[in-house]
Parts: sequence; structure tokens; C-alpha cells
Amino acid sequence: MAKKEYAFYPGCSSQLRGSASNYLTSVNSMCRTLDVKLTEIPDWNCCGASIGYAESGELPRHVMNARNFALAEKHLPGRDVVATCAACWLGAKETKEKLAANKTLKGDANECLKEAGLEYQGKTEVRHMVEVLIEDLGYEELGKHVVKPLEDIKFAGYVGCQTNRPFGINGESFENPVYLDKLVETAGGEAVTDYDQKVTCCGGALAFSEPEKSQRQIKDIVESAYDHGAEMIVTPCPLCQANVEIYQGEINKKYGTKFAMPVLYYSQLMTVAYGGSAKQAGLDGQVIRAKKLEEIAVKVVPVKK
Amino acid sequence: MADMKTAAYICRGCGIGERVDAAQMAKIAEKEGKMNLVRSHEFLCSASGVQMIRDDIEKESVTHAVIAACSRRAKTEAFHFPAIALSRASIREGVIWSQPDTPEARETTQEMADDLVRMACAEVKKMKVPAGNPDVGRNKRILVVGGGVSGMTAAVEAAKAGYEVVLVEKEARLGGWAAKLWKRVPYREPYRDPADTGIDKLAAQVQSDKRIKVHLNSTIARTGGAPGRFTVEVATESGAVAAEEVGAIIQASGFTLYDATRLTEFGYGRSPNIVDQAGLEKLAREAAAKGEPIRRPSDGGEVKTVAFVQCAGQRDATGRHLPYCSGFCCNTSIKQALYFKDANPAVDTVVIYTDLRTPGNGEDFYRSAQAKGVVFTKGKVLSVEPTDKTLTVRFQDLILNEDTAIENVDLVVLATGQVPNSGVNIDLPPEEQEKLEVKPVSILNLAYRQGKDLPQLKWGFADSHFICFPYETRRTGIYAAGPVRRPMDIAQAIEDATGAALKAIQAVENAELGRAAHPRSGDLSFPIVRLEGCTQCKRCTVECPFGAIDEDEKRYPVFNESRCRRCGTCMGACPVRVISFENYSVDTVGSQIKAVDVPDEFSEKPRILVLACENDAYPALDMAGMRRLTYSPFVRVIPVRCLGSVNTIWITDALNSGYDGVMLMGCRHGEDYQCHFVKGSELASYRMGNIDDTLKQLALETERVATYEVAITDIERVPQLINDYAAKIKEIGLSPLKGFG
Amino acid sequence: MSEALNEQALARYRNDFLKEVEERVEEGEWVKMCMQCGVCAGSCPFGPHWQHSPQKIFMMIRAGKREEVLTSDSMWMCTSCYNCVVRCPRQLPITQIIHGLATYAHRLGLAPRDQPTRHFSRLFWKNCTRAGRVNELKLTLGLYFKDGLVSGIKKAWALRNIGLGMLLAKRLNPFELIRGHECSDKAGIQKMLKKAHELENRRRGFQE
Amino acid sequence: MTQAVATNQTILVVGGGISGVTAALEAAECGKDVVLVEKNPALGGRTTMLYRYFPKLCHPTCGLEINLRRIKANPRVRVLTMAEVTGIAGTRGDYTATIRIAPRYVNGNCTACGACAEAVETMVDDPFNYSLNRTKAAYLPHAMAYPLRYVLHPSIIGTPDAERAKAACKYSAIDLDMKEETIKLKAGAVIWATGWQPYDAAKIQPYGYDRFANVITSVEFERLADPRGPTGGAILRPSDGKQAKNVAFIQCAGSRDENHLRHCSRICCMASLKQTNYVRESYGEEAKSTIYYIDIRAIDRFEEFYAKVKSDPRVKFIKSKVARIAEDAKTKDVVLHGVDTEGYHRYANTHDLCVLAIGMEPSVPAERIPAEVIADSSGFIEATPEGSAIFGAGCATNALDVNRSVQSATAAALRAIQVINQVARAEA
Repeated sequence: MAKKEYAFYPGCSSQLRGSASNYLTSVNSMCRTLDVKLTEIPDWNCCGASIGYAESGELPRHVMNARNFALAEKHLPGRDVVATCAACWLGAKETKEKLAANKTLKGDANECLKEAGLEYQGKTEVRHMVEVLIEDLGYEELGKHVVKPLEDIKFAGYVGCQTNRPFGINGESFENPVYLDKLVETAGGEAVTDYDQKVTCCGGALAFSEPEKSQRQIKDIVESAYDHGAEMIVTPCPLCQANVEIYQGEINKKYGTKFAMPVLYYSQLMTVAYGGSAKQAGLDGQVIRAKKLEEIAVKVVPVKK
Repeated sequence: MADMKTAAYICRGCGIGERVDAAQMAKIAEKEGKMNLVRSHEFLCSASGVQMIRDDIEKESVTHAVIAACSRRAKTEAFHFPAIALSRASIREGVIWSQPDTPEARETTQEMADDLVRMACAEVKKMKVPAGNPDVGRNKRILVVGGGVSGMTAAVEAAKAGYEVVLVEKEARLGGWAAKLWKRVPYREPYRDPADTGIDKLAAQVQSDKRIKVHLNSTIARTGGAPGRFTVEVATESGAVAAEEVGAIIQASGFTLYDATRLTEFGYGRSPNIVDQAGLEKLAREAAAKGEPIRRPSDGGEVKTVAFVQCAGQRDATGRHLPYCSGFCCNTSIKQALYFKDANPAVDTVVIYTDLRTPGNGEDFYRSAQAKGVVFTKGKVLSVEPTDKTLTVRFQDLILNEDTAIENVDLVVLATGQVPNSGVNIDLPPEEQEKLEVKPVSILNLAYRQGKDLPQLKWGFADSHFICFPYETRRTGIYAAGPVRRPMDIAQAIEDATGAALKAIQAVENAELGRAAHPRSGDLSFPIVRLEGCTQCKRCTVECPFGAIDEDEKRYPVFNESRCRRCGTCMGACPVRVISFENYSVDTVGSQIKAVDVPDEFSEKPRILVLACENDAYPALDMAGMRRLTYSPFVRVIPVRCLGSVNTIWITDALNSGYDGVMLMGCRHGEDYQCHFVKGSELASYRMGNIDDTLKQLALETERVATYEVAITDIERVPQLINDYAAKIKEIGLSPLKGFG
Repeated sequence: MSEALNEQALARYRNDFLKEVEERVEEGEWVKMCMQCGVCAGSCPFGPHWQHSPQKIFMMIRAGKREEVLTSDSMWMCTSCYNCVVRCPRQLPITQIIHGLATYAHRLGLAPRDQPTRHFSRLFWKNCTRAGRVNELKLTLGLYFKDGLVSGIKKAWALRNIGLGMLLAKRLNPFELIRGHECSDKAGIQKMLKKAHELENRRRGFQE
Repeated sequence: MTQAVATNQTILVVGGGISGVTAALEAAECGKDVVLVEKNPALGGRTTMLYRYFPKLCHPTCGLEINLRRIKANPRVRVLTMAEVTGIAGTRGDYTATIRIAPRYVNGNCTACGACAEAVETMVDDPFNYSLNRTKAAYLPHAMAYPLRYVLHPSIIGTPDAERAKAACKYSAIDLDMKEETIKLKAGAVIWATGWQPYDAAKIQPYGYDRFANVITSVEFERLADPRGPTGGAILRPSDGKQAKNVAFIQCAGSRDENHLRHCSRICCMASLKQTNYVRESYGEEAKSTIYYIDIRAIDRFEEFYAKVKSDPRVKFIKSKVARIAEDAKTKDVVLHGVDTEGYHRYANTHDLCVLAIGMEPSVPAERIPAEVIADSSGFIEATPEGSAIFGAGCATNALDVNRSVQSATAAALRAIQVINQVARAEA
């Protein structure tokens, strides 16, 4: 009997060999250590993301999210839905809020779901994996499992947008959230607490359509991490991770910079700190290798009694 | 006086005993001060010390006492002996705390202490415990001029407190402006919808209250007397005149909307479809009466679009219109826009403003109007042009940064401002009065020497100049309330009128007991004049800042004690010195000046007299002492009620008796004056301007008399002023008049 | 079809653009609540690229500048960072309104023709609704090849390092071209969405 | 003092700021008995912490001196300091208030000679300067404190410092055994005048009050400009004590904001306009003030003051709600980011110091008042329920300037007197 059980909504990017597959890998390893059981929502679908708006309109977008809730309510009743992707979490949370506030919209949504033989009740909560960690387990519990503190690595906690706004993590500020720093410290790493690009937008989906503009954002984000002496960036968001990591080469070309800043997920840090292997932490999934972290991952530590 | 028994009490506490020779001070009190009783105590403000004084008052029947201890501003509870004449010598703050604790300074410090004892003894012997004004007015009825919201509120609130009220309204019915409104701005949660004016209810309350007597169609023909005994002639249209006796007056004469015909750029008068806010209220009431929507005045056509022009003829920098903001108009336009929106959401309503001013919960009303679809556009209206049926409003959109226009506007509402109904501007010289195209009609017709109406502060508003004391008009017992005082809305007018009612009640209560009103609240002393010595020069009647003094047919001054604020400006003005207060007179100060021991010309020790306003300069000096800031030991400080009370004889006496210089410290005057008696410090500086001749006659340097503006916060500056002046005196040398005095 | 839609809208709302937005744009009823403080304009990461800032767009809507607003490129600059939403003193859902306006402009065919974000947005929606899940490879390629084969190859070549990096990192799956991730109940999803679009059109008063 | 005798013809005034003091005096000068309860060790409230008043730029202590003299001269007003009303039982015309009085550790013997302050060594935050500096743990609250009596900071009780203070006092004025006491007081009517407090600036996260040294509030700026303040009146910025010549003022810091205070705080526009004068006073032609605003609310006659400031070439107005503040890591200058909405101009302006024109909230929100009142959505007292005699006054009722607070307090005094007179008539 696992300590905690959730209905898991991995989201498109986290699928096998998806752009955030390393996120999924590390989350699974981390949760194994923490005895958190994630049961994938059967046949879950894309959240539509914020970028789908041109064609989606309002109701279709909500219906996409409502379907996932409906599936969870049907197959995994009583369990909170947990999302690892910021966009999935935001989309689902917004839908839940809107349908709760607007009876007509809820009615419409259910009329649509009927077409797929489903019904949305609105009983289920949606949570971000970070909420599970700090609210359901707590930093203390998270700390207990650390066997390989990530000593002398400086991390810049890059929270980005959609895990932070408009909902954010309870009790955290929109302008200066500190939970990533706390997670880093819990994992025994050093957090760059005065990192001033914490919540700067990476351009999000516009990284594809407006590369120049987005890469200017990303440049600031990475540059400031270097300025503050960070060796790695850690983030809770797949899109942030991808944008900030993979465009560094492009930026170097454009601006003559020499960026090679590893960008990781908090879950990868936790996995390594929990004694997981580089593979279990999905470190092989880094486009820019996180060498120092890999070194710790291979280190053998005496097993605690 | 046979029954005078004097005593001096010298405290040795707070280091006085260590710093100066208390025994010597005691001896001086006895020998020079001629005190019948002299005691010294190591801790005078202690229970035992205070008990000692009490016993002397009871058993030894001491009537006049000197307390040589701390400042008159300290330990007031301990040294509270209302039954006797009391003079306090500030040995602590005024001497040991403001002088360096060094062997070299010991001698001059002692001299200071000794002099302060001499001065206190001299003063107290000239003082009397004020007996209070013998012929006080006891009438406690309250006259309210104006039957609008402010007036009716004042009446009702005063009546609720148990006072009788006479209310005079010039119109045939009560209600004033508020009665002309269809609805009022909300004043309670949720601040969403226009509210009922409640004016009929209020009027009914006034009419049904047996304590309130109402005169309609009436004006004030004459107001004579003083607080507690005003006699008022109420003239009705019919010509009949009713006499009313009242104790205090509230002037709630309200406002008139700024004349929109002057706003040619907005086309007022060129189309019936351009109205001011009052015009719109009229339309709204008429429409409501018919149960119809508001229609286009020109042809009764349907109103589809309404534009509201904010700050019409207000906040005007050109000098052509009102320079101020009337405060109420933004909320009023919002309310009026909702007249349309609430009736029919399809009507377009646009409010064109530069700064939208909806303070407090007005913000909710603003939000409510937005939610209901009122459009707010930040812009400057350039013109309103009548077309055949409708109007075109041209304006500069300040957000979109373009000149643009709204066409086919059915109705334009101009938010014009409030012009106070404050009567005659008595400060305007006669020739200026002549120039006015419209001769203002007096509201109160005061039979006062200084003019018919309340003095105005600015732009006709009869407001107080004081931020901390908003009800301080310059006519004791007469209070302005509502928009005549300051531009304001109904909610504030109600609050204001209630406050004014309290002040009126307070005025009649004070008058009955012969007590002064603010700022010398409770003071029982009052000016006493020896008419036999009076030369009818009229200075006192002209200069009294509060118009307390009239003139009889023989041009002798007639003092109205309960109008008086006890500043002593009359005393300072009087060239023959026939005006005095029982506890504050030419003598009480003059004798202190003379009591000081002025060293001879060889001593190298100048003496500088400081006459300091007790309201600001003296506390500043006091606090300088508390901060142990030192200043020249050659100064001798005498607090005065106001520089206005300073009689030039004090200056000449001082110079004649060998003082080397005189410093006058008073409050700031001119625009933004700080003088609590309005004109005191201004008059003083004017009088001192004339003293130069006197100095020349005495063959003295003009520097020997200097006037300073001192604020209560000048704690660091005052010692500096003194030291600089002492240096100046050293530079020009000691007075040649020493030894002649 | 979109032209017809536009004609119909013009006819229906005459020149009351504010009303049109309130009825037809997601969260449009909030536009009137703006008090022109400008905090949104200053909070936008792509702010400098907005020809008209959100608060200005709201003012233009009130001023009836329909054409200017709907053909504007500005709405397409929104990165969905929600800075404006959390800072707005009137709590307007600005991000949703801006998306809503873009959607509407797109529906009416007034949005700038080859606005890249507009293109990517439709591509994404098509991609993720086809099988219920995103096919990242097709999505990316679709973007590159939007202007035809040649420019597509150029772009792909220019960004080859990225693709390669992702490939090596096993975060990009070439086989997705043939067969990507899919939901099993594709049909249900299609039906469901068809219904959703019908209902939405009815509610917003579009008839096609 | 604590055994104040009171009857149901007594008026209880809660709060000794300018509103409470005014209400108490106006009532007493009508011949009523008043007990004035203040939670701080001295009367005067927030106005004493202001450098100057708008629009006259005069000094608050000037009026305070007059009011204190009125109190000293009027035996009908009895003052309880360091006292808080914790309960009000009973009904109109017959209330019993429970008052908790904190120990001052200094009794009536105190002559304010200052020997204790010289003796103690411990320094504590100076509340009079919003803790911008520190003061001796035995202190006189301020130059014009009434009662004119020192206070011992509770933190030193039981330490040698307290003993030192005691030993230094010749007049056995220091009583270290003083305990908190609770008294009950009768009253016929209550005037609630607990005033306002600045909104917690740290909650306005985009402005980084909690992160950037050179972002301060308008109330703190008053202390900087005041000669009695922590810098002796020099406008120096906190980070490095450098002269702050280029100052930004951000209006509606907390006010008019659904995320913070829903209401408009009314005074902040005038306060900032006034404060540009401080900068001008200190730095003359080198002074540079910039006011970032939504609407300038210089209501009624204040418009003239606005016009005057506007005509000063050294003061700039930008119609914009600042989006966020960043700090220059090296210089610690503040960089304000936003858009001037008049014509849409983007800016990133660097300033030495940024002053947040902080909003007003009731210092005791209605729900914490131990009696039933009708409140608005911000917790200000809106009205008195039918049949009650608990009347709001001053900033407990609304965001008001000094002038309006005094009006409000004067009105409240009459409402209380109406009740007292009814009681008197009934008992006569």
C-alpha cells in the first residue's frame, strides 16, 4: 500500500521519447523513492495548451480538459489528478474553475462529453507534482530520503510562468517564488536565491513562431544565471526546460555568447539526491550534459543503516 | 491689595539644586521679590511638594504663587492650582538645560536663574485670577441660515442634542440643491446604484421637530450682538420682520452652480440639448414623474447617446473660469450616466475626463458604472457643436493620442462647479467692491464694525485656514457649514453640518460661562478697557482679527467679550495702553522687563529681551532645552499670548532700561500664515516696522530690535538665532542707554 | 465562409464594436472594466513588439476601432505568461481576452494572413485534436514547411543541431512521422469536439 | 490615573490620534466628561509622525501643541495611555468597557529628566521612526510626548539594564513591578477613533519593498524628511546613505486595486505632491521628482497645490501604473518598468529612491472592534446600527485627510453628546 496515490496526467511532451521524456523518467524514479503511486489516466488527451487558441475557442478547449477529469473520475475515483506539465496543470485547473463558476458552460461541456460517453462531475482536484511534493509530503519528508546531497553545485531556480501564474503554488509570490530554491536546498544543493530571472517568460510556445523574440528572453534567463554564479538551471516546466536548454546553441551563434548551461527538472535533482542512477534521473536526456550531477550520480555511497 | 498673599516655591530637583544656588534664588524672592512666603523643596512636583503648596493655599491663604522649577509646559497636573494667580519660572528648561554645565558658565547661569525668579515675582504681583465676564449672554438657541441638506442636518442634529433651533430659508420650501436632485450618489455599501436623496424625510423631520422653528421665504436683515446674545432680524418676502434671539449661528448658505453660459466653447445656450448637471437632474425628475425615459429637450426625441463633460469651467488655468475642483462632479456624472443605463442599457453614455476623482468607496461606484456599460474616456473636450437635431462633441483622446469626435450625441451634460453663496467679501477694498458687475447680497448682515459677512478665505469660500481646526471662522460663535465653506458633496456636507452644530453648541455653552473659544479655550480673562483714557483712535476696533470690538456713536470701542479670543491684539495696538487682561497686561509683562537686573556698561554682559509667542516659539525654546541645546546666557525670555499683543511700550521700556537688544519671535504671516490668531504676527511685524523711528530718536541702531518667524519645529534653529543675535549685539556693542533707565 | 461571418457581424453590430466583443469574444464582457492604468502594457515580456498594448486595445474597442483591432498583429504577441492577469488592479482576465480577440479575428479572417503564431496555433490545434495527443515531430516539421518545401528544408537545416541534439537525447522520435502517440478513442474525441464547436457557435451567435 | 471614575454620562473615546483627541476635546469643551484611551505611550497618533501637512506645508506639532494645552487645561478629559479597549458590553447610554493597560514601568513621579535613558545601554527599534533607527530602551516617545513621561521597553525588564534605569532615577519613578492590569469603565457613548495604518507594502510584490533597500513607503519618507527623523532631515537612501535627488513616487500603492485595497485612499496623491516639495527643499535645482499615477486626485481646493507642483520643471508626471521595479545589482538604483498610457510610451526609468504612496487601511478593521458597527468592504466603520451609541470618527470611518478627520471627529462628538444629554434628561 503506497503512501500516496494519484491519477497521473503526464501530458504529451512527457511521453516516451517526447521532448520531456527525461522529465517523466525522473518523476517516476523520484516517486518510487517517495512511495508515491502514480496511475496514468487511461486514454488521457492533450490539454489543448494555451497556444491552441486560434482554432480551439473556449468550449472545445475546456472540453478537452473536462474529458481527462471525466476519465479520472470514472477510472480512478477519489484520487487527485497530478500533472507534471505546467501547461497541462494550468489548462485543467482553469477548466475546473470555469466550469465550477459557470453552470451553462458546465452543461455544454457535459453535452459534448456525452458524445464520447463520458460525464464531468467536477469532484476531482488537479495538482501539480510540485504541490504533491511540498504540500502532501513536505520538505522535511523530502529531505529524509536524501542519500547523496548535491554538494557544491549552484542551481538557479527558474520557475517561469505557467507553474507560477495565474494560479501559482499556494503561499508563493508571483514575483519571487522560493519553492524551487527550497527544493534545491532540500536536495543538498546551493540555491541562487537572488536569481532575478526566476519568473521571466521564456517565450513559451512562441519559441517556435517568434524565435528571435523568444531567444532574447532565453538569453536574459541564462545570462543572469551565469551572472549569479549558477552552474545549472532547475525548472518545473517542460516547455521552459526545452526552450532554455535547446536554443542556447542558436543564441551563441547569434550573440557570440558561450552558453552551455545545463537545464534540469527538480525531479532529476531529487532522483540523484535519492541515490538514483544517471539513467533513472534521465540525465542521458540532457542536450547539454549536467556533468557535475552525473558525477554525483555515479558516486557510490555507503548504504545508511 | 490687602488680601494678596504671595509665596515663592523653589525646586531643587532635576539637577537645579546642583547647577544653581537655590538658597540665593530664595533670598532674591524674599528680598527683591518681596514674597511673603518662600519655600524650597528637593522635588517640588512630588506628592509632598504639591501638598506643601496646597497647605499654604488653604492654611496660609496664599493667593499668588511663583513656582521656580520646570517649564510651564511640564508637570501641569501637579502644579494645577486654579484658585490662585500662578507664575512659573522655567529654571530647568530655560536655564540649567540650556546652559553648559561648566565652571565658567556657573556665574551667568546663576544670573539667569536669579532674573527668572525676579521676573516671576514681579509678574505674579500684577496678576489677578480672572473672575470671568460679568455680563454673559445666556441664550442657547441656535440660528441656522439655509435650509438645504447642510442647514437641515445642522438643525436636526442640534435639536437632537436638546437645543432649540431657528432655521431661516430664503426659498419657499426646504431642501436647497438636494431637493432639485432626482437621486443622490450612494453613501452605503454596495455603492452600486444611485440612492434616494432622503430629502423629504429630512425636511419632514425638521418641520415636525418642535424644537426647530422654520422661517421660509426669509433672509437675515440684521445680526447684532455676540455669542450667547445675538439679536437677529429675519425679513420675510412680505416685508414683515421677525426678531429672534439666539446664542450661536451656523451659516449653511450653500452654493450656486457656475454660470454655464460663460462656457461658450461648450455651446451652452446654443442648444437646449446642452445642459449642466442641474439641468439634467431637472430632466430626470420630470421624466420620472411622467414614468418616461429622459427625452431630448429640443424635440422630445429618443436619447441614444449622452456625453458628460467633466471639469467644465473648473480646474481652469486661464483665469477665465474656476481654478479649483469641486470634488463632487465626477461621482455626480457617474450617477447621472446611470440614470440612463439603469433605465435602458442600450443608451450609450460617455464620461470624458482628465482625472477621474472618486475617492474612498467612490471607486466602487466607478466600477459599478463601468460594469453597467458607462464608457470612460480620458480626454480634453475641445468643443460641443449643435447640428440639426443632435450634437457633435470634439475632444482630444489622451490615451489614443488623437483628436476625435463623437457624432449624433443627443444630450451633453456639463459638469460645472460650485460657487459659494458667501455674501460680501469684506476684505475687498470699497473701490474694488464698486467694480463688481454683480453686487453680492449679504447673507448675515452683521452689524459688526468690520463688515457684514464672514471673512472669506479664498475664491469666496468661508473656510478655516487651519488644517487641524477646520471650524475656526474669524467670527466667534458663527460657523460656516457645507459648500459655502468648501466645495463638497452631500455626504461630506452632512458630516460637516453635524460638526458645525457641535461648535455652535460649544459656543453657547462657553458664552454662558464667559469662557474663551479656541485657541485659548476655557480662558476666563477678557479685555478690560479704561475708557476715560481712550483717544478713540480706533486701532483696536480695526485690528481685532475677530471683529470683536464695535464702536459706539462717540466712536469709543465697545468690547463684545464673548466674541473675543483673548489674543491681546487690541492691547498691543493701544497707543495709550488702556486695554488689559486681569492676568495679562502691559504691566504683567512690563514689570518683568523692569525686574531684570541689567548689568552696567562695564560688565561686558549684555541683556537681550526675547518676547516669544507661547504657541510656537516658546515651545520650540522649551524643547531646545529638553534637547540640551545651549544658547546665550544673556537672553531673558518672556512668553506672550501672541506677537499681536506686544505693545511697543515694552520695547521702548526695555531699551530705556538698558537692554542691548530685543528679539520678537512669532509665527509665520502672509500667505499660509501660521498665526493662531490670524493677524497677530502680521500686525506685530508691521508695528515693528514703525519702531525704527523710535530707535533713531533714542540714537540706537535699528538692529537692536529684530523680528523673527519661528515655527514650533525650529528646535535647533531657535538657539542658533539667539546666538547669532547675541554675536550681532557684541559686534555693535552694548547699549549706550545703560544706567539711565 | 469567414468573409460571410464578418459581413454578418458588421450587419448585426453596426458600429457597436464593444457590444460585439462582449458577446462574441471569450471574456469580452470584461473589456469595459479597464481603467487604463497600463500595468498590463508594462508587464508583457513581448511588450515592445505590441503595436497596441492590451489596455490600449481595450480603449480602441470602446472607441469602435474594429478594423484596426481585429487586423492587428498585437494579440498574436501574447506568450501566455499571465503577468498582466496577476497584476491587473481590476482583475481582468487579460490573457484570455487577448486570446479571445485573436481567435475572433482568426474566425472572421481578419487576422494578419501569415502571422507565424496564428499559423502555429492552428497547426497545434489540428495536430493535438487529430489523435488527441500532440505529434511533436509533425508539429515542428509542419511549422518549417508552412511556406513550402524549399524554405522548409532551409529552416530545418538551420536548426538541424537542435533536432540532432534532441534526437541524440532520445527526446525526438523519427518514427513519429509514421506512427505517433494517439488516444484510443479518437472517434469519441472528434465527435465531442464537433459538438463543442457547434455549441460554441450557437452561443456566440455565429451561423455558418 | 487608572482608577478613572466614569458614569453612564461619560464619553469613552478610543484612540488618541488627532481624531480621538479632537473628539475628546470638543466634547469636554461642551462640558462633558471624557475618558480618552490610547494604546501608545503618548497622544498624537500618526500626524505626529508627519513632517509637514499639505497643502500649507505647516507642521503637525503646531496644532498638537494647542490641543495638548487644551487637554492640560481641561480637567474633564482624562487620558489613559498604553491602554486598549478589549471589550464593550451593555447598551446605548449604559456601556461597560474593558480596558487592558500595559505596564509602562514608569510612574507619575517621572520628571522627564532623562537620567534613566542615560543609564540604560540596550537599544530598541524606534517606533516613532517606523523602526528606521534605534533608540534607548528607556525613552521619551517624542519631543512633544504627552504625558511627558518616559517609557521602559518591556524587553529590558528583568535585565540589569532595568536595574540601572531604576538606580539612575532619583525620584523613584521607575517601578519594575508594574503589571498589566485590566479595568472596567462605564460610558454612555463610545467614539471609536483608532485611525489607520499603512497597507503592508511587502504584499505589493512587483515593487519589491521586501527585496530592494531603496523602495520605501510614503510614511517612511516623511520620517526621512523630518529633522527629528533617523537622518536628521536629510533625504538619504537606505542602501548606501547616498543623497536621493532623483525620487520616484508610485501612486495607488495598494489602493484602487482588487488584489489589495479596493478603495481609493484619497490622501496619497496630495501626500506625494507634498513630498516632491521635500525633495525640492533639500536639493533645489538638482532635485528631480517623478510621479507615476492613474488619476491625480487633488480634490477641491487642493487643485491649486497640484497646479503649483505641476508648474515646477523639476517634477514630472507619468500616467502609468508601474508594472514592476528592478534593482540595479551594482548601484542599488531602482529601475521602474512600465508604459506611459498617454500616447503609449514604454519606459525603464532609473531613480535613486522609490517612494510607494502607500494606501490606508483601518488599524482596527471593523470585525476586530469589540462592538457591533456597520462596516464597508474595507473594514472602515460606515455607520452606527440603530439604537447603538458607538460612533466612528476619523480614519476609522474612511480614508480621510487631517482636515476631514477633524470634521468627522467633531461630528462624532455631537452624536455622543446627543446620547449623553438624553441619559442626563432621563436621570434628571
